[in-house]
Amino acid sequence: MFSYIGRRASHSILSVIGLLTLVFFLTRLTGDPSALYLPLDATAEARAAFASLNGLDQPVHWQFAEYLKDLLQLDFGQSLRQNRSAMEVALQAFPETLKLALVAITLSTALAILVGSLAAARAGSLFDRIAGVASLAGASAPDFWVAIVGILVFAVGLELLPTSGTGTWAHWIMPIFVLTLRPFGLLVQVVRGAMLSALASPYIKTARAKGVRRTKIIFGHALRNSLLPIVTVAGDLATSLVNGAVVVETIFGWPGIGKLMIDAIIQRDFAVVQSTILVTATAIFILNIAVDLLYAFLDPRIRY
Amino acid sequence: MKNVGNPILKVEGLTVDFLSNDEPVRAVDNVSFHVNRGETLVILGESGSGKSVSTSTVMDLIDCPPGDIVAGSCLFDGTELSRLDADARRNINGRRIAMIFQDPLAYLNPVYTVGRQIEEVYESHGEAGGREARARAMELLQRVGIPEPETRIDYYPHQFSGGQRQRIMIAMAIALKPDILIADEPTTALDVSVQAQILDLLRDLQRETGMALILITHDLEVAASMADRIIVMSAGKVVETGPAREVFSNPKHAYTCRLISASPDGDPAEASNKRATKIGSETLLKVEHLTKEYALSSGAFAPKRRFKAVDDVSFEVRRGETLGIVGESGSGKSSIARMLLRLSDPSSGKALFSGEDVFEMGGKTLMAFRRKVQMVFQDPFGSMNPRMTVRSIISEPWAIHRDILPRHQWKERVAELLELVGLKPDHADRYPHQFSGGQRQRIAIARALASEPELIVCDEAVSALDVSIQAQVIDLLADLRTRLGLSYIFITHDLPIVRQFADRILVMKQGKVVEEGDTATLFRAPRHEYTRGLLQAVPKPKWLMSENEPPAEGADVFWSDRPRSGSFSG
Amino acid sequence: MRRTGVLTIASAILSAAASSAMAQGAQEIHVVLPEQPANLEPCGTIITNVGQILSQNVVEPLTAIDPKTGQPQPKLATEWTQVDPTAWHIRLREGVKFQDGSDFNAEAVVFSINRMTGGKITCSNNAKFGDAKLTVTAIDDLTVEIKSDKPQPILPTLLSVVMVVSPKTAEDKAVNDPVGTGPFKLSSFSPQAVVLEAFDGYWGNKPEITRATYVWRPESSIRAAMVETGEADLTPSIAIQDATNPETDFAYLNSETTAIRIDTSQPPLDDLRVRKALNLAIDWEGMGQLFGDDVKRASQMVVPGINGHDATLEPWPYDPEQAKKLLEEAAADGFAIDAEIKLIGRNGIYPNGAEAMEAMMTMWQAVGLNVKLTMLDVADWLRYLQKPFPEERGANLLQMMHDNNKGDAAFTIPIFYRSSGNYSTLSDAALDKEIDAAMAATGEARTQSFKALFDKARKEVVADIPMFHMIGYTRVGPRLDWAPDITTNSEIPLANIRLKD
Amino acid sequence: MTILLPDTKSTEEPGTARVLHAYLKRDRLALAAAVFLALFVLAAMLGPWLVGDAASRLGLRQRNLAPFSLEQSWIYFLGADTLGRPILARLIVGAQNTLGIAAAAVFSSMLIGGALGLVAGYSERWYSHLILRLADVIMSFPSLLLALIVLYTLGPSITNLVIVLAITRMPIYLRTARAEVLELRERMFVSAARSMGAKPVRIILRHIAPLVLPTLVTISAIDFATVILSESALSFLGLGIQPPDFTWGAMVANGRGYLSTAWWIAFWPGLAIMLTTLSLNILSNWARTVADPQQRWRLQTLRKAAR
Repeated sequence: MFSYIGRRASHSILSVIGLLTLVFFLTRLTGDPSALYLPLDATAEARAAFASLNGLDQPVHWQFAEYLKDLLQLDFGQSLRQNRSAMEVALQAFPETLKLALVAITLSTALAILVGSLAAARAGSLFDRIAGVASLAGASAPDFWVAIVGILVFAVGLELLPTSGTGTWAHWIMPIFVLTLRPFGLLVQVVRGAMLSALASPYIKTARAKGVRRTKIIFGHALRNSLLPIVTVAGDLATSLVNGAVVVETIFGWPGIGKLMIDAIIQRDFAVVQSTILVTATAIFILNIAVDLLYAFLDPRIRY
Repeated sequence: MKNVGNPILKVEGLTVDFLSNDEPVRAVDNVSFHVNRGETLVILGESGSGKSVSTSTVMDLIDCPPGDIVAGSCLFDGTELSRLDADARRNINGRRIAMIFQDPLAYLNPVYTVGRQIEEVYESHGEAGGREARARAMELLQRVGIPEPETRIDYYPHQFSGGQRQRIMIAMAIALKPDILIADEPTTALDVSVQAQILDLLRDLQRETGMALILITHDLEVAASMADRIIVMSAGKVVETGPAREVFSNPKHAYTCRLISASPDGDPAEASNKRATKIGSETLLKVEHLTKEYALSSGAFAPKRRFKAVDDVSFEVRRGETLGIVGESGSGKSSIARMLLRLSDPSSGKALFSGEDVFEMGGKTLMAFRRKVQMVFQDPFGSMNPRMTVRSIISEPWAIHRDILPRHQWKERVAELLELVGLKPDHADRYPHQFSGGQRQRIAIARALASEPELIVCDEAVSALDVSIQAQVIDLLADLRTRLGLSYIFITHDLPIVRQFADRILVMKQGKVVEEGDTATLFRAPRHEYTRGLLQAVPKPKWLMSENEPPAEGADVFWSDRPRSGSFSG
Repeated sequence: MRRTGVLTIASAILSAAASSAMAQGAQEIHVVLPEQPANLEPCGTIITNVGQILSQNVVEPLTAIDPKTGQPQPKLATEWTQVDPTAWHIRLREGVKFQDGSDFNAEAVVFSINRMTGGKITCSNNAKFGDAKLTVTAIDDLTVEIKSDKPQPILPTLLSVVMVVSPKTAEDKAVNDPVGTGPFKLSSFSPQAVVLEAFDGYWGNKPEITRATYVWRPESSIRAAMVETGEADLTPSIAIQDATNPETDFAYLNSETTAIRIDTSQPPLDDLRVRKALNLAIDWEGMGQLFGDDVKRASQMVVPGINGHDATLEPWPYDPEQAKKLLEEAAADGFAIDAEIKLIGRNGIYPNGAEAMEAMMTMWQAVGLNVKLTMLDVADWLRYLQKPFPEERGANLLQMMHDNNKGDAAFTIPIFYRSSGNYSTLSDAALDKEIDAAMAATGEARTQSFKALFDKARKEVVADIPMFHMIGYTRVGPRLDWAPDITTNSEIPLANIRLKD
Repeated sequence: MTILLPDTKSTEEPGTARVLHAYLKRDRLALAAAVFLALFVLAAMLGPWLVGDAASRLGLRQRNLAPFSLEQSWIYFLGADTLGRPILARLIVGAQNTLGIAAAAVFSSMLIGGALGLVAGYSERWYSHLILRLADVIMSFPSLLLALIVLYTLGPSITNLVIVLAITRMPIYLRTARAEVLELRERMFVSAARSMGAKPVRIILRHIAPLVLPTLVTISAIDFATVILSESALSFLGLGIQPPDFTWGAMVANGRGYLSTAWWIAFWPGLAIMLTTLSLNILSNWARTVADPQQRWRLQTLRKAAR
């Protein structure tokens, strides 16, 4: 178990190093930030001063060496835009995203398990069909479209919810709804499929032969065995949520890491791009290990 | 004790269809049978005969649709089952009728401890819960012979051996002392010696509880050793029924006759053997001190243990000879085959093929060797790519070894080979799944022959086939040996089959060769205790055993010679 | 189906929560901006979202530009005199205190200007001074002398970008906690919001508003909705399609002028007839639909009110026949008018910017020009805007927007038309000389010279395609008594906002 | 095969067109989905011929024309966009880019990801580890950053958008293919081929790849939907397809500002995206049912025997 975690960790660290290297060099292909940080009418000297102030006048490999050196001292660089440590910026935004991601993935998984199991238990029924189409329809709409329509309907039209922002629990409802739609739609399919194949498994025959009640067969036996594929897909979906729900964060003004990253990318705030990627990649790596441990917990046959 | 009172279960005119786009498939056609308390009814039939479907109908395990119960009644203890509602039928399951299945690993829920799964029987029927259920589960485990039940109760199914898992299934089934126990091929996946133990356990439990036992099997010996009465099914119909002894000694229906005569040793073995007539003196393959070691890691900090799957094995195969390698699962026999075919590397040892060490070969020599040695695998379906036509399967050796046959002759040669193994040339454009098991194995043999080999390694090549098919495939192999001068290494766990076919036999146990000798001698006078045990584990007919007496050793010459018919190796 | 489900549950519970979220204190206002201010460095107030929060609220400049005349007015400076062509004396306001308690005096001004020009921090405002070298000295407690290396006739105008900060501000580091002399002091700055609170020791009139919260949402429709629902009181720069309510939505001419720059150095654009044809081929009235009814057709790169704007200059008409004729003539003279011309647009440059480019591309294609649109990301687009231009750029037209809110055409003409200008594709020595002369002139001569230059640019040079003087739309909640004007794009002085009762 | 299904060979083989057609007819939803998709694909192919240059014809005086007005020609039935171009025509022409980009991206990510997955699964050499790490890196590499890098360095074009989308989706195929190969390479027919002397390349291409392919194709149907949606999200952020090229996603993104005043601009393309992705999902569900012998009966006309 420990050796497994150790091995996974070393793989992940390799991947993160590779990722950071790639990000470092590729972002520097996207142009000179000085054009963006100085007014259009700034003089050439001002630009040169800006470049040397921020170390952008050095050759790229030299900048990379500097970056690595600083990294070893846990110095992740300064944000060009925000006048403060890039890591501080990233770490301030990350919890906001994490909160959203956790609630969204928990909610969508829980709902999907409920709806998907019932649909599988009554495969072919009207409920099954409606649940299938409705959940897929939710998953098939562009999220920004749903978000804006949601605001226009619920906040402007009906005045039930605040349009956007953070603060009260009412502010959570629409972002969570939008974030939940797609994972929910996909997970309902996964749950239904896994449940159908679990319900056709030999051990279900055994349970029936034992005289186990139907609800217990569905939720105790079939669902319990379906959890593995569900966890796999939910884990993948959680990964993409942790990476930042850019669209939702942008529209609802949620100060998360996805919005931060896209701003940093567009503004060529390299240190922030690197720091956000470091934070999210680490989170994803921890998440992946957690999913693996969850596997072992859910299926006694899996041992690392 | 036998045939007392009214039948506890009476099935009349049961007809079950499986629906699909075309005409419904009739799985069970007008089947009637009954079973009395304390009696053992055996339903005998080959795969696809509908023998499981009829009992599953009794247990309400058929999903409708796609199942469709067309007609028939199931009278259980005076109650018509089809009139009961779902909950009432659920209540009968497990409490009054219980069932165990062929493959306990698949039929036990992998994510729950066995204790919990046994306790569930009590809980589902409101009999006991919590501590009490656990205590009773522990008692049951003890009763069915699981060692250390206090600790093993918290183990998961995958942590038990095949035999133990079947014992656990049995424990679950007898938890509420049912009136009927339905056992669906309960020993098919097990080794001979384990099979004997499980059958003994079932007999003992039946004696203790007085339950009726319905045993479903395709295995003649198992049927004979358990049955009071027997019904024989074929293609969904009951073709013969009667007291066991009568059916066996005097089969009336053509199907039953065929079934009994098809078993590999239906006639006295020595007379009908299919052994080689001419064995050359030239040594084709000489294996010396072959050893295969695996390192087992049992935990992060535990030292690595080493495990010898094959331990210092030496033998020879002469040109034209058939060498049988016999052993139970885990004896290392398949590891030898894999190493000889260079599918895995040996830890040490040599294998000289025509004087050259197989394990040292590389490049061209290895390619030449691969041509000369071919393998026929246990599962003819698994060993063929389902996406390839028979033609491309058989011609694959020519695609790999470009010098065997020019491409324009492939078609013709495939047709020849198909005819050689008893199939039609126009089968070449079909896919493997369109053939029956026996036909598939013929295709596999045709593929093996395509590269004009000198030695064919058959790894449990007929074990997955029905009895009647086994004999045909063995006949084919023997015929090919005579016609093409082949040599075989024939690996099996099934003694009677090698007895017919092999010239010499190697008995293996836990990676070691325990006995070696020519076939007739080995069967007549087995020297090693293990070999004797194997021979004796073959079940004896029930009517030759006295009550309360464990099966006698070598009780009857005819039946002790009578082999077990087809079975799966574990 | 799902939505109605949510609706019924929500309607039962949420109305209370929603209304409480909208409840606001009487003296408190909420402003929603289009973009998050990256930082609150007072030296970056020319950046729209920084200026809209800080300028005139937290920090104050030495002078302020009158939006109507374009002339500098006293703010922290009360008087100024030019003692010689390169030196000015500035008299400072008395009795002003910084929000941290320090005194406002000559030292503070010296500190602020040095901090701005020192080069130790990235200071956007400094760019307005170009490459001028300033030396600032305190003459007495309330007088400073500003010397420059070359004549600075409009120094008082330039002083409107000098934000005076407390001398306790870090000199070598950009800050996010500005301390100035304004009527409001910074209370908090988080990724969600900026909060300003009234500063009791303010030197001027006490503002009615005591607290202002700034949040940001990029979607214009959502910002408009926030004001509509009462979640916010004010939002600048909403899209024209969201300005649907005449009660709350104010249109105002902002200082932005949109145009297309023609790369005069690349054939076939080096031919005057082709450049004229480009101007004539556009259905200007139809185009105007994209930007709203109040939009004003532009004939030059500065808006009325800027010193040098020529109100009599006619914009190009829509005359596709004439355009075709000019192109035929050019073709007859051997100009390859069918060569591909790249139209380079920028994502999000102004509302409906991409649509405008698509429309113009189609119209140019209709007169027979082979124009192909490429929309670029800002940084990529900048490579084409600024010198040095990319080597292999080929014939190109560049979408641009110019914002001169500093009152004088000097901030426009040299960069566009002088051969040394950063955006200029021209190299005409005679024109350069004329521009230099205008830049050195003062008073009416200066105005007339600039007007002449704009006339020449429009009629003889045709290096660009002026499009429109843009209209800004601001939605102001019913609680507020305030109207936006041309300065709203750079500042929203809270002190000017009154609350209706 | 469980005990409940009789071990008889089905007399028909799924895969023949006739049987598939029958299965499709049984599932009305899947049939509707198939018809929709066929329509869209037809529109994409015949689009230019159908509507000519109407999709780019300006109509600045009928900007945001409301739908269902019969005063204009039929092409304006769904209304007009911000430049007065008929939305119907743009939907038809946009189908070409939308479906083309998604198909190209899905196909190339399936091809590359699948190939890398095959190698990573079959071989245990250093390069399979490298491939796995690469997949890790791509998975945590923000697709927006990638989009921006490609936009900046390679310029905006449809091909480059396809590259971005293909790279981001690749790890899915890589991981799935690898997982399948890990299982398949232990299968007996692979051992059989090895024992005959087949080289790894032959085993991978001839024996393993054909069995991995159906799984990848199933994933690709759902992925197709994902790609259309991520392409529209990129457009929302201004990093997607650039004018004058357009897709449905870009149409939604551009029309979003008009949702409260001219809802139809963003609604119709949004509906088109939704119907396409929904149809694909429904069809892939249907295909999974067809492929599953345990579930296939649900699509069959169950004819009962006479009693």
